[in-house]
Amino acid sequence: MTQQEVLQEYLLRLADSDMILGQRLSELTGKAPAVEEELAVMNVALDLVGQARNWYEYAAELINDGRDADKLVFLRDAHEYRNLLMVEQPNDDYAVTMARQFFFDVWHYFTLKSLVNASDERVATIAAKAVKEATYHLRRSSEWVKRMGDGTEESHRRIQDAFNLLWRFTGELITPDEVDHAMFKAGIGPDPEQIKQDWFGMVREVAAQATLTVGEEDAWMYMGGKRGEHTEHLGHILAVMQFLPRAYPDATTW
Amino acid sequence: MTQQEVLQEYLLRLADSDMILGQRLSELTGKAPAVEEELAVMNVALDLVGQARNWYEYAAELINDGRDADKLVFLRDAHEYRNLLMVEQPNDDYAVTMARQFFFDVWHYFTLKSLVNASDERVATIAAKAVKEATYHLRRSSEWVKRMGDGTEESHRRIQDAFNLLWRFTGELITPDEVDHAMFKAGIGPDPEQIKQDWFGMVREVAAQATLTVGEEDAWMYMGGKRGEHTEHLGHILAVMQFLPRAYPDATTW
Amino acid sequence: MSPEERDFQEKVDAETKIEAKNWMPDGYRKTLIRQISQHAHSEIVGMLPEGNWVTRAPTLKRKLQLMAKIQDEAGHGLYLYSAMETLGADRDEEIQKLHDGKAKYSSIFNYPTLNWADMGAVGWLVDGAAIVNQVVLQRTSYGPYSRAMVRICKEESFHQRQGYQILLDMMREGTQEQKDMVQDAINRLWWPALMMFGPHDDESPNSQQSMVWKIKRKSNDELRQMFIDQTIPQLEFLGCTVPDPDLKWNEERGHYDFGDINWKEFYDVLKGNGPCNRERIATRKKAIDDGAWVREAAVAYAAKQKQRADKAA
Amino acid sequence: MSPEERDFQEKVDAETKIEAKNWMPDGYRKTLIRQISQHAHSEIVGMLPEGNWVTRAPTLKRKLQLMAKIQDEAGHGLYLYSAMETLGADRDEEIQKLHDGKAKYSSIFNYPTLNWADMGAVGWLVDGAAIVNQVVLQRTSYGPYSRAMVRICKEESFHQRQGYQILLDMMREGTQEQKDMVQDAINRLWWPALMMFGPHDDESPNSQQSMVWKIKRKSNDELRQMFIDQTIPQLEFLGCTVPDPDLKWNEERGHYDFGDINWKEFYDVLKGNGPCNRERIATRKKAIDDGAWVREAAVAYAAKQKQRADKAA
Repeated sequence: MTQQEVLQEYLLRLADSDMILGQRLSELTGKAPAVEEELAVMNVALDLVGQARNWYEYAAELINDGRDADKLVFLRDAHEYRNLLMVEQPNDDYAVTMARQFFFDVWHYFTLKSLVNASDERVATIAAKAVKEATYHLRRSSEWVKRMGDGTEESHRRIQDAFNLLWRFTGELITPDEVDHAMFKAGIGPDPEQIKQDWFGMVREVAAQATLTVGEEDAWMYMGGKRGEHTEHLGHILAVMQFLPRAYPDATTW
Repeated sequence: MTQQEVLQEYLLRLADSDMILGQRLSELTGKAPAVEEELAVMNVALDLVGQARNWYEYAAELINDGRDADKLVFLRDAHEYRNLLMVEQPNDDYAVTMARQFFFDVWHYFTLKSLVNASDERVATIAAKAVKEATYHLRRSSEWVKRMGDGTEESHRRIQDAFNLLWRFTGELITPDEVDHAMFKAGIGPDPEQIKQDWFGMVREVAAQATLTVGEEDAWMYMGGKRGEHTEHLGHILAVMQFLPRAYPDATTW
Repeated sequence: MSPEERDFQEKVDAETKIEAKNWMPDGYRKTLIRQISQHAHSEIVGMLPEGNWVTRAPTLKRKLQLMAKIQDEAGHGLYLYSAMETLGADRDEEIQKLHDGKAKYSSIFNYPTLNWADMGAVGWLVDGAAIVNQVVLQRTSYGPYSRAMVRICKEESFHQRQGYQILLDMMREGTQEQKDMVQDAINRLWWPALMMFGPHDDESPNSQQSMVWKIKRKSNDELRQMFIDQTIPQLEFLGCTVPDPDLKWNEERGHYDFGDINWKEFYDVLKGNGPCNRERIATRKKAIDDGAWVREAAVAYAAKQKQRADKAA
Repeated sequence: MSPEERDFQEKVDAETKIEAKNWMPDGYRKTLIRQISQHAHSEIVGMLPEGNWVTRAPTLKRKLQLMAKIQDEAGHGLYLYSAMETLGADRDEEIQKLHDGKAKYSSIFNYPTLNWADMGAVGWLVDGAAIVNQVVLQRTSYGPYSRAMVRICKEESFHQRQGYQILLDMMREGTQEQKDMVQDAINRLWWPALMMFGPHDDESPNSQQSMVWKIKRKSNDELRQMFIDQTIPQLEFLGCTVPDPDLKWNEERGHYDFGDINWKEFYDVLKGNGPCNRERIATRKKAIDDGAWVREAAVAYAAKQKQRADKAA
């Protein structure tokens, strides 16, 4: 891969992860546990899809094969998606929704914080705006993890179950592959070792405050999203999300 | 509408209703309440999709615009589908699955029984094969309605709730519109008045044996499927069902 | 009339806003609670027909717009529940009434959204009809409600323009299939939108008192006519039609004439016999029931945190 | 050796089938129950990865084929549970063990099905590997199991040919995207298919006794080699490759050589750490738990019917 191809790949990972998590959250419309949460969930979803659009637009410019941001979203099949497996997991109960959000937010926050200093100016600019949103997302999901963990017996059980259920998808967040290494070397991506430390530091701290236990660092981890090998969920997400552009290929405006 | 257009419309109603119910049942793969039911559910689904294919093939010949049976299934959007609203309702619990099947089977059985004598030979031939399958379907769903209705307290409550939930979709089965009337006049479709009597007769008889009450004949009814105005469910069914042919429009063979 | 009542009515007549701490007749309070809670419920239930398409929005731009609109609606729900609570009503109790089928919400949300153009038509027609009501309600006599309306109206107007733009873009630059979606959406939503203004004035027994109290400021039929008069030119600009053969400009009246509303359908839907009544309520009820443990956790955590803070202090 | 034991072993050695009513060693019974129940569980769990695509099958023909295949698998599950019950085991108890993670099923079903070509590759490779096992099991010493295998083998061969045909049609007449799906499916499923034959013979401690009892008739490594030898020519005919750089024909051995299996992955998946272990078991457990009231209703109804019949008589 050329340096630019690596960057394209990396941008798609950021974009696709934002997009798919935004999509999952939007499935909750009218189904959140309180009106305040309707507002908050949609707010986070909106931020994420907005960030996704920024990353897609930059990726589309680099890819430069005639596809715009919309085409990247609506006309790629599952194996072409590069999102983390974590974000495609179903909403399940609100503990799973929130644990998924929290694990992601910690990764997202530290990643964006580092990308603010990227040698690539466009990346730095997008990240600078995004990190403000991600800071709020992380504060919110951390608070909820603590409320659930240190709330009632039932909420403690549920959020602990959710942590256990999703733990196997955390490895992918902090295990670098050749793209991550290359992006770090290029002065764009974060230091993988630092991300890992920061991620564990924050997760363990919040979990401790929430009276929750976290899984082992060397537990078996399910990975593959970053190279396009997903869980069975993604295909179903895309079937819904992409229906209109695929069903009406001649439509150029909506 | 010409006589042939009426027939096309009528064939699509039969085909689409079979197809969508078959699709709903196939969603239950690996999720039925017993291994015997896995077998039975898939058996019914297979019969229905097989019947749908026969109706689609005949419809495609008449429509004669280059679309074959597959194109009719996989490239029409919701407003072009002509299935009964009943069959697109979600599986929900097994009582709803079975009540839906029973209400449909009674209609299906009497309709096919009449179509065996259609003046259109092709219709009569397809119906002759289908009615044998539908006879078994009806026997099975009637038995289950009785088992549930006259089984335990819980099963009685569930199947009664399912009857109440789905009652508003029964009106469409037995309320004729201009197509139904025209088909009867043409010597193809059943006598709408007779279908209504037979349907009520059978439903009331089985319900009585099952110790269940049925809704009022003049209750408010939700209709529209036969003219392409569906519930919100159908769009989601089609998004999944049609994904591959729409995502890979250049593929001519699968 | 008691002295308080007289004083109250004089204030209302003088267009002085009634505030939460002011004395008010019981009937006024009850009517307002009913009306504001219905309005709040409508914002929340109204998210569901949009939720049906937010996962299928066809472009990033449209998806972001729809998400923002849904977020605004949740916000409106919150303001309105707050305005209602200034009257001493309890949010949870009022929501319980909704789930028990005892409280109403706008019947329009009992109709399904069946194609993407519905997202445009809902914005244009449904938000449009709501605005006609709400613009007048900005001058309603109860202060907190009036102020909530000012804020809500601004956002609703934005939604309405956005909805209209969706339709306009499809009519101007869309394929035939897209144009058909637009017409189909209008065909399905036109009459239900007209029903949003409620029954004819002579069938609307509580309206008279509400007018005196200036909770209501124009009659159902007046508002409906205003809506039609402002909407038909927009319809013509789209190049679409409404499913009403009797609709035509009446030079003499200076208004559009229009056909009879199917009041049987109106009352059917009101009684629960609309296409989606069951599903809408079931979805809302499930959300709140399934979310009980989440809300309880938040309360328990807050209590623990307070206890800890108290101990530390 | 007791006289019964000697008698039993003589029968086995003489290729006389053991029947349910015959005396048999406890270990033989237990081994068979474990093996047949695992086989039955595999048929049922194996429906799930196919269920993931049956709703998305791209043509009527392929949908009908896949539905028929799933139906057959439910049927195989039933025969096998019945064969197992002839040994005195209880179906519900064995299923409970599956849901508690105490009973195994074929690990291959813990891998996800990620594109349509997986429906071909599962048929060709997974059913293909199963058949290699099962053809030998037709001669297994326990009569009911042996007879079930005869029936099952016929249908499995049909599924295998159908699966291969799916891949062949896509490779011959498909677009580049479809061809890529086929190769991708093979890349993902090849090694897991080889793992279906179990650990190396020297790591398979129970195999020895099973061979003596003729429950097993060939060793894991022998079966795996048979499978590879018959599959590679088919692979070449497809025009595809397997993700094994060490794979090549060994003229001297008269067999294909192949690379090392990732045994860590094998044991990980066996321990529950496969991609879909949790989901598969959770889905099956939910089906049976949610269906409890249905099964209870059937029992209650049958009891009432019997009572009525008895009274009438």
